[in-house]
Amino acid sequence: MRKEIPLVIMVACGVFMAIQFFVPHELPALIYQNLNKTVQVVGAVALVLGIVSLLSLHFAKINRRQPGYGYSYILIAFFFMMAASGFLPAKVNLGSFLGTGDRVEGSFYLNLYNYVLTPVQATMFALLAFFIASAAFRAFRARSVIATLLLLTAIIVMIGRVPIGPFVLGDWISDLADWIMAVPNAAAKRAVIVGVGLGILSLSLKMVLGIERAWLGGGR
Amino acid sequence: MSQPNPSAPTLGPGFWEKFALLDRRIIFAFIFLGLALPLFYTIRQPIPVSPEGRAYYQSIENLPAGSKVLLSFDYDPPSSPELQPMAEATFKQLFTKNCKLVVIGLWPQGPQQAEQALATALRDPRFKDKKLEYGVNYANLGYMAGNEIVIQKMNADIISTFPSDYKGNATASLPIMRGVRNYKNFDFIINFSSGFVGTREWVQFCVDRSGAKMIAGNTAVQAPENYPYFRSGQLKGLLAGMKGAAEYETVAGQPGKGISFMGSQSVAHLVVILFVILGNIAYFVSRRKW
Amino acid sequence: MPGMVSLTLAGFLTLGIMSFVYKDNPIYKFCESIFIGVSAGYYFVLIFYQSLLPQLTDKIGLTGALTDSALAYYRQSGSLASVQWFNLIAAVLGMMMLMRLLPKIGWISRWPLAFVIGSIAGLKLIGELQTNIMTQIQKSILPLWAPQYVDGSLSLAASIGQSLTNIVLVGGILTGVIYFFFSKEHKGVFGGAARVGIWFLMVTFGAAFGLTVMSRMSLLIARIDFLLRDWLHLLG
Amino acid sequence: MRKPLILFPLVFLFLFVFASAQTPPTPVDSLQAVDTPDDAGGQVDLTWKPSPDEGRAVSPVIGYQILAAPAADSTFVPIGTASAGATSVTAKDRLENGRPYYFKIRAYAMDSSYAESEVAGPVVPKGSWWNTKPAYLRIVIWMVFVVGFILYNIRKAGKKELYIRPIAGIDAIDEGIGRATEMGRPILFICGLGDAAQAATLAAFSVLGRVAQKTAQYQTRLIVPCYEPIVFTICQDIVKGAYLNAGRPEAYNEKDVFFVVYDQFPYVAAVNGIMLREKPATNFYLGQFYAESLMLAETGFEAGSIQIAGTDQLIQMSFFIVACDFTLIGEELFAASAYLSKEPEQVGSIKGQDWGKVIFAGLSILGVVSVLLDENLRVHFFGFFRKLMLNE
Repeated sequence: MRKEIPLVIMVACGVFMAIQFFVPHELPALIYQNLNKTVQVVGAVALVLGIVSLLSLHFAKINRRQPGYGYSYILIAFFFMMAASGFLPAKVNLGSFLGTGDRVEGSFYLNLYNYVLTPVQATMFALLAFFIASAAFRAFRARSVIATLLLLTAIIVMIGRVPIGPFVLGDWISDLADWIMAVPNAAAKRAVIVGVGLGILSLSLKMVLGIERAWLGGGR
Repeated sequence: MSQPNPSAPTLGPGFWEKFALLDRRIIFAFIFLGLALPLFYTIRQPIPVSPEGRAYYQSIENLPAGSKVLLSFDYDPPSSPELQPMAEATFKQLFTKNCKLVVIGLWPQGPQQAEQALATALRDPRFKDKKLEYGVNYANLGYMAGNEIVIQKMNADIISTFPSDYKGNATASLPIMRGVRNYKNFDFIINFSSGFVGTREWVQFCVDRSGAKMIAGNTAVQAPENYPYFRSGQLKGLLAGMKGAAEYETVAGQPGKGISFMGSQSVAHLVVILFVILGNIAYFVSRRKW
Repeated sequence: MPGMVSLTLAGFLTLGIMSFVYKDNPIYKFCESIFIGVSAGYYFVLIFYQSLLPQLTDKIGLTGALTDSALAYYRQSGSLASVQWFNLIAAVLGMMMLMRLLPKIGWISRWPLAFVIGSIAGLKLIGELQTNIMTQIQKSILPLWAPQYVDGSLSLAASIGQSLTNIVLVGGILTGVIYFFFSKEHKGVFGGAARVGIWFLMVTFGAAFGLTVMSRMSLLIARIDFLLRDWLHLLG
Repeated sequence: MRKPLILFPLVFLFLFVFASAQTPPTPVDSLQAVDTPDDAGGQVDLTWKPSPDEGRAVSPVIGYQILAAPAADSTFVPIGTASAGATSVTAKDRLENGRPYYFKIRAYAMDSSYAESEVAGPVVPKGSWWNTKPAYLRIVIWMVFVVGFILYNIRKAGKKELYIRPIAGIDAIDEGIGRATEMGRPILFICGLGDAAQAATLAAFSVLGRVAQKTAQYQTRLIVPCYEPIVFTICQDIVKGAYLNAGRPEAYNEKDVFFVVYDQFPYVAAVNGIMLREKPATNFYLGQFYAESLMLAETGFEAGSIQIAGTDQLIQMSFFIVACDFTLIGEELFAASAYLSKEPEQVGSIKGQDWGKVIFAGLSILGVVSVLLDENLRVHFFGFFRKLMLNE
């Protein structure tokens, strides 16, 4: 019964949601609007579970003195500091250095976000510039027809986009880059989209019919 | 792939074999230098201005002085390297033309980006004497959740869509909002966007339905999607990524970050292409030995 | 936060994260731990105020003084309106999810999961058909001979150009779709078409890669600019 | 005080002259009201013949006001407007389902004189239970076709062995697990950054189930760091279930399927760290990926792992193709779950998808040919199909 009931719930919800698309009546519309709310609540609770998992993992690391457990202290400390900063009452003032309570501009909570999270996020994202170069160097070798096509289009589009490309080679290079983007690129994109669309359709169908039940854990 | 031969000291097959398996940190170092060094020098490279970039500048330039302009900031900090320079330059051009600016955001962090760009633009010495005043010359109405629904709602009534501004004032009390009801009361609309919700939705739900005139600034990855709108006239101008910002600065005759960053871009692209070419030489030289 | 301190902090964190591309090192590990801890805390607070509090406890009436909360409404009218029923269902499903923390009845958490997954699968079923399949067919129906008129008279060059473009587009779409055929062996003419299809795919992937390079370089330029200009004042 | 005295007669004269010139327009004719079809209720469609005075030279009709009342003899209140030239409007404000309403239309002239039409009604607005618009009908037709094919093939599947072409990325999955077992190093499995309802994530789940079953048998460590909270709980269930099925529940380590953080770049930072410290032999990246795809794949390469990726995000496919050893492109990811399970129903569904492609290609070709004939020879032979199948 532990697997049958969820399956029944899922099939019922799936069939209902598929059919409600064709029903303009307000009752299905109401249910549809409220679905989002439910997803949000379930997701929020799941996040609490997730954070319990994260913390217990790091507490376990500390307990077992696993290598690198010192960093777990830092992680846990910063988690609690950030969480606590979000629950500070509005009237608290930690001074001009740390900021105020509450979650408004200039609060400790948003200061941590703006001065710790934002720069690190931007830097992580920026590391991609390094990785994109090393990946290009390693993979763009003319080993086969396929690899050569990949290499050539990537290079043409790259040169076509920077000012120095047309400056050295002439305008044709950026025209060619634009043509590649507009024609062969668009064609294959559509083929991928159709394939993905059919894949999703068939997967959704299998879900709604209860054939695909991997998410329930452990097959049948 | 064969193992590199450690005993080969000089140029030759041994060198190329080693090169084919180059430590990626050497590439990283070249990329870093390729991006950083050009910042110290002004690299003089002609920046070819695309028709859509020129049109972007011209359509602002053609606005009558004192026009009312709506700007929507639909991006967040990760995209700011591409969009912030164009936003700053756009603000400057608009203030030079004495336009009245109303800013909104359909991304939660959009209004914050707008505040930063505004602050940079207002620091410009040219606007010192103009006494630009919040609520009169410009206003920031903040973020509103709802994506394209917000765009549609604004077509009916902007003040009820944004009841209060970014600072918590009642929108209706701002002098700049006097007589503003919907898109018809704006002479021009500018959108900076890095994805959904963004330029496409603005064209579909604002331009197509209200006939407003609009230009847009996009990230380089997103821009190709929106070129068709420029060709069909639904967009009056379009800037694409950092290159777009550089084009804009070129037309406007105001070199800024966009142009100076383009030097780094060109060098870094050349570095990548050079490494790919060398990698292929290495591949073919070392393969011949097999 | 005063400017200097926040700048130094941001500068230090930027360098710490960047050091990762050299190799994994204690400074990176330190920054990584701060990063994860702060982010987890941030999202915990965010979800608490955005979802848990308003959608769960407020709507039931345990916290807050909402007039449309289930408890308040029930006290007033002795019954519940449909919206409140939905709130209660959401709350109950949320509670079931929380049961995971108790090993004995953790299995009940599959009910809310089934609810969420099933509903969205049902929605997708129709959505995909409409947006990804029907629309794509429409876009693929192109005239293979596309006469172009310049000032009212037929321009042969432009017509051939446009026609070729359309032929390449249609050909690319069809061969691409053939590549994704799974239940037929790729050999003979069919295999040849599939091969052309994968060429088209590779062109697309190459183009996507090349197009992204500039965006990614922009990000790093901005960070370097921050380090050199805003933090270290090495640039004018 | 003198001015008003002079003005007063003037104003009076003005009003007198112009008021007498006010000529109410002819009202609109044959007003009809019906409940709006295919809606959620609360709407009524009104149609009428416009006032002939819309085009008259002196003070033409400039607009219409829609009035509604619960009974023919009670007071009518304005509920909407329509501009001159309109002959229909959908009244949606202040109408409740299940109550009768009466309507009339007031035609306003330039000089603000007006004339009211005859009363139409009663109409009871109500919601419909089925949408009969052509666009919806087409979707139903499509559903019947595509879903029919998939279902037909699923049913037929049990009867005979179906051929499925080899897909390199899928064959590599078993090799990857074998490699990890031989090397005695763990396997890293990442379900992407999508939520549990994304199809790509669902496809990743079923591959995860297969992988977990194998790792349970071979006693290889399986690390699953998760990004989305709901995905995390499902991954726990899947891996735990797989170990149970393999008869080795004691080998399941709860701490190896864990939640990291619900934020893109901190998540990448953590996973990159895990890769360099645990040195997994094989990395799986299946599901939805965004900018992090290349960061993960490049770090995984540096750690010396074999990497198998699959996503339905087009741009990220290009990064995976460049940086990973095997990549499942788009639909191949969805085929993977069916292919691995070998269950006849699942394999049949792949065949059904292929039929979907046949329909797609067939209709596209028919469409292209019809356009060609239509524009050059003026032969229309596909018009009917196009109307039937496509929303234009």
